[in-house]
Amino acid sequence: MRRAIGLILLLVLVAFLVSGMLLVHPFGNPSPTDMDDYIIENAQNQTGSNSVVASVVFDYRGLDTLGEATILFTAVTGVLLLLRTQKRKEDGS
Amino acid sequence: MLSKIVRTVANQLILFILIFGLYVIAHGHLTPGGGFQGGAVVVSGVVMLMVAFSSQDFKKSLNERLLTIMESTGALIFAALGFGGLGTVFFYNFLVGSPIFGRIPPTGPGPGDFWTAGFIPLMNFAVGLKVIAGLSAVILAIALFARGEEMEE
Amino acid sequence: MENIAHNFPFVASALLMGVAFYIILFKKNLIKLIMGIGMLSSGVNLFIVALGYRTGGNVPIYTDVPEGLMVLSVPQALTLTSIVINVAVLALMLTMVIHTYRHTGDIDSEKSRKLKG
Amino acid sequence: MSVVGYGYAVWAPLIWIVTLVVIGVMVLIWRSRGQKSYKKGTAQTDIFLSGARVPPEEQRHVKSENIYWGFFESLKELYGAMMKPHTGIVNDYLLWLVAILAITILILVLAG
Amino acid sequence: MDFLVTHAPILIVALPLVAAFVIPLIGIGRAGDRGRNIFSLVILGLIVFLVAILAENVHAVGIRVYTFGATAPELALPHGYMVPVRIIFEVDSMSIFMGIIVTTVALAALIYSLHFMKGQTGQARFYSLMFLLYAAMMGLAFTGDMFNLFVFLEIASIAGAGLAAYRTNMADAVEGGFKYIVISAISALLVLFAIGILYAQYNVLNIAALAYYMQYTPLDMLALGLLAGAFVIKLAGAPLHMWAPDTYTVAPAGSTPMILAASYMSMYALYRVTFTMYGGQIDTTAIGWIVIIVGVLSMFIGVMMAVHQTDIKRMMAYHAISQGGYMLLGVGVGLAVLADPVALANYGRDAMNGGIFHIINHVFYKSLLFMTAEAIFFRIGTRDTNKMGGLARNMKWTTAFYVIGALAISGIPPFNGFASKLLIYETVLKFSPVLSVIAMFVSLVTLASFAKVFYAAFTGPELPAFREVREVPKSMIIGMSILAACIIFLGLFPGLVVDNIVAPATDALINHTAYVNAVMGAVP
Repeated sequence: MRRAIGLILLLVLVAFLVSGMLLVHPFGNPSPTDMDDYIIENAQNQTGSNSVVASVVFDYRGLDTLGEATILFTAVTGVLLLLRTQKRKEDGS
Repeated sequence: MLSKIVRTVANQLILFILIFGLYVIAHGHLTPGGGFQGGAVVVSGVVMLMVAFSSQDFKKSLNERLLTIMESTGALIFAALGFGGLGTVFFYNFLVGSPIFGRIPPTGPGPGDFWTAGFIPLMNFAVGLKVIAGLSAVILAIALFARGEEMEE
Repeated sequence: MENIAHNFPFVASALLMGVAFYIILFKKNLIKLIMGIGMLSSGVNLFIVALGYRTGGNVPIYTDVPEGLMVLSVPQALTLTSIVINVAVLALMLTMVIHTYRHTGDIDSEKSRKLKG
Repeated sequence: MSVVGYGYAVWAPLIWIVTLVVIGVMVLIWRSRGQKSYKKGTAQTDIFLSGARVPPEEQRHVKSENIYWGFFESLKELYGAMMKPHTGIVNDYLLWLVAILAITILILVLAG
Repeated sequence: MDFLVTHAPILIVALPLVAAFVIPLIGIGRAGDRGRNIFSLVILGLIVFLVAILAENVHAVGIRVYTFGATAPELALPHGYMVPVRIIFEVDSMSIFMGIIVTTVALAALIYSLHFMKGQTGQARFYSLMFLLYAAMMGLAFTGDMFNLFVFLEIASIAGAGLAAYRTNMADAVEGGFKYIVISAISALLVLFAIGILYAQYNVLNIAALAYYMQYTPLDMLALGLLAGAFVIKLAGAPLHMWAPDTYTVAPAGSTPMILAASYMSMYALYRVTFTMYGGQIDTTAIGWIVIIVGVLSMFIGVMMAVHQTDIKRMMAYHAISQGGYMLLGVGVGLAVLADPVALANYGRDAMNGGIFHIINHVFYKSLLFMTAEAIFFRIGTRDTNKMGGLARNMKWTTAFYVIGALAISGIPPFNGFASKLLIYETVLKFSPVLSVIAMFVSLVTLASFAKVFYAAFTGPELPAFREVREVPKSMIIGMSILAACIIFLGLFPGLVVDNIVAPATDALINHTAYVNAVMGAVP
């Protein structure tokens, strides 16, 4: 029962997704591309980096990269918090 | 603790893996790659050693304190480079035109110049340090916990 | 019909998301659930990185690249970010599954459940 | 300043506080005019339930699940129906998410 | 001072991040604990000051735009282009409203945690995650970029899950954290997919630019549906609310209010998307009715489940869902009538005032109630109300705070819950009387369930097991009293708050052209 209802709803959702994907611009010629054209033109003389992707990652969208590094830091902190030793070594307070 | 062959090969390979990872980190502003990718390469080497040898051996060399300090340092360097631009705006690329990494390459395709791109190479190094420390800490912690023993705090 | 031929990568990523949703909905094993989430993020990443492709475009890196059109660079940056985010999330999930197994001796999402109602 | 009024209703907390103070004063006055001949510690203070002494306090305390017993008893069907979806299984939560996504997109597409 | 006013938006987000990076470096042990506590309090005090001056500045000059990496903070568009390339922080009255809520709750939660965490293991990482969660919420409130919003959403999810699963020695804690992270990861991936769809059409990621170029094609409908579903499950609206009791129940007290505030940050994201990004172009009646239906379902199911509970924190978590329904109802009415100005001026705007005013009220008193529940757990070690009784004899302060919170959440005058519920009743009565009656019935059942817990836990004879239960330590009382003072202030001077904080936020949501022009209007 649950399985049948779930399959029907899932098929509806996937049908929506696929039909939406058919409406996206044809694969290979995106339009419009104003922001990316600006970046590809000016990345070299604005950031001095030959790699446009690196200039996007670290300069144009630097805050996203800071957030990304923060997410990694958060996950590591969470993992080490969950896998911590339950007893305190010094002064069992 | 795998067989002697595996350990010997791992001992030889780790050097090349480290060098390749550091190369990817260092040339992030010229070639595909960067801090995250290079850090992942280095961590794959660490995982290889962890598989070849036993993870208890790592507890002596890499303890949690050291990895935490490394990771926080990388994150702080990254944030500090962002704060460096506060003279104008946060994340302003203040190193372009300065003697360190300050050159501007000629527009259009061409051979890369290492001393370019302002703070991007430094950020790559900071992120690489952070990724190496963080992922190694995660993998080591999970491996040790799965063996029923915790990292020493 | 030719739409499908044109947009095949997008359709493929949507179908991959559908498969991932099937796994997420109908597999009670928590490890399989996490695999489904990984597949879901792979579908999204494929979609985003396929958005930026231009026919005959070069890699957007000026080092020794032939003259000509370049593919869009922002989708690649977004994909890099979302891949790292996904790695972080999966690490945390696996840690919690380890703990769940330690406590309940089971990784079935129904048998290892304590909170309900 | 302390009044919210949007033409439908006015909400002035200070008036409420004044009212509460006045009520409290009235209660105190009423209480002061009570029975004087009441003495603690004598048999006047014993409580009887239809002639029998009440049990000690620990047994008199009603547990939390017994409160509103009649309410839950009368709404048994509703609660049976409402408890059924609340299986603590994470897959079911995501099934609900997929259902709501499909319905929402359907409504939006139909509404145009 | 000028420097601070100029760079306040990023400093408010970046300082907690730096604090979270530094805290693990501060040593372990007693001295380390003390140093860490002092450091955390100093940083948070500094941030409170920054939020205050930023709020004053926004109230004075209107929307603040901060462009990262540009040569000047106001330079949103590159010269001669009509597309914003860089990440932009856009702070308007709604953002600063959420910022004030989150900052107050974070201050109270941190002070509460100082004694609550004493002697626990992993304190450094706990405080680090608290600061990360706070920074993520502030970034979520301030950002004007869709992908950046996704990044902050993920930070908030991961930090919240790590905090919720803190008590790893209990199986249910890990389960609650796992459910939270699964839900958050999938909803965040749906958000990312919607962002990709929007990017494919308009090739911009900025919210204002998207609102500027929006044409509401079928793809936009798909994206709106995905965003709405993802944000609704994150804000625990019925029937997607089921993760919330599991997570709120097991999270340690200092972090439960933060996770609650994080769910309301995703409610803010829903409002931002529906009002600002889509609101200008389309007839929002359909999405408005979806929000209203979700709100009414949340109110009814949440409160009916809450009366049934015997676990005190679980009961409060269901009440959080039910109160979230009030906000969705109030703002949904405004969203449904956003198209016709007459109804909007007649009752829609006031309904939104009520819904948005209810956010700040509810976050305050629900945080206070969660803290009192954890104070009981801290002393007697159980959350089961069947085992409680006569606690008022020994925990007088906790009892007083519980009474304040319970009266406020039940909408009893003269506490703040009534002020916002009155607005919602009156305005929704004009929109559709049935919904208003349902809202009043829900408020009644709320009072009943809190009276039940009050009778079962606090009154009654002194049970022998709890004869030597003591009052909770000072810092927990201080943390609770901050929120209690806020509640009483909001209850006594609601007009002040509505006129100065809430109404500007409502106007910022309604008037989406100002938000768009702040970025796109700067045509060279």
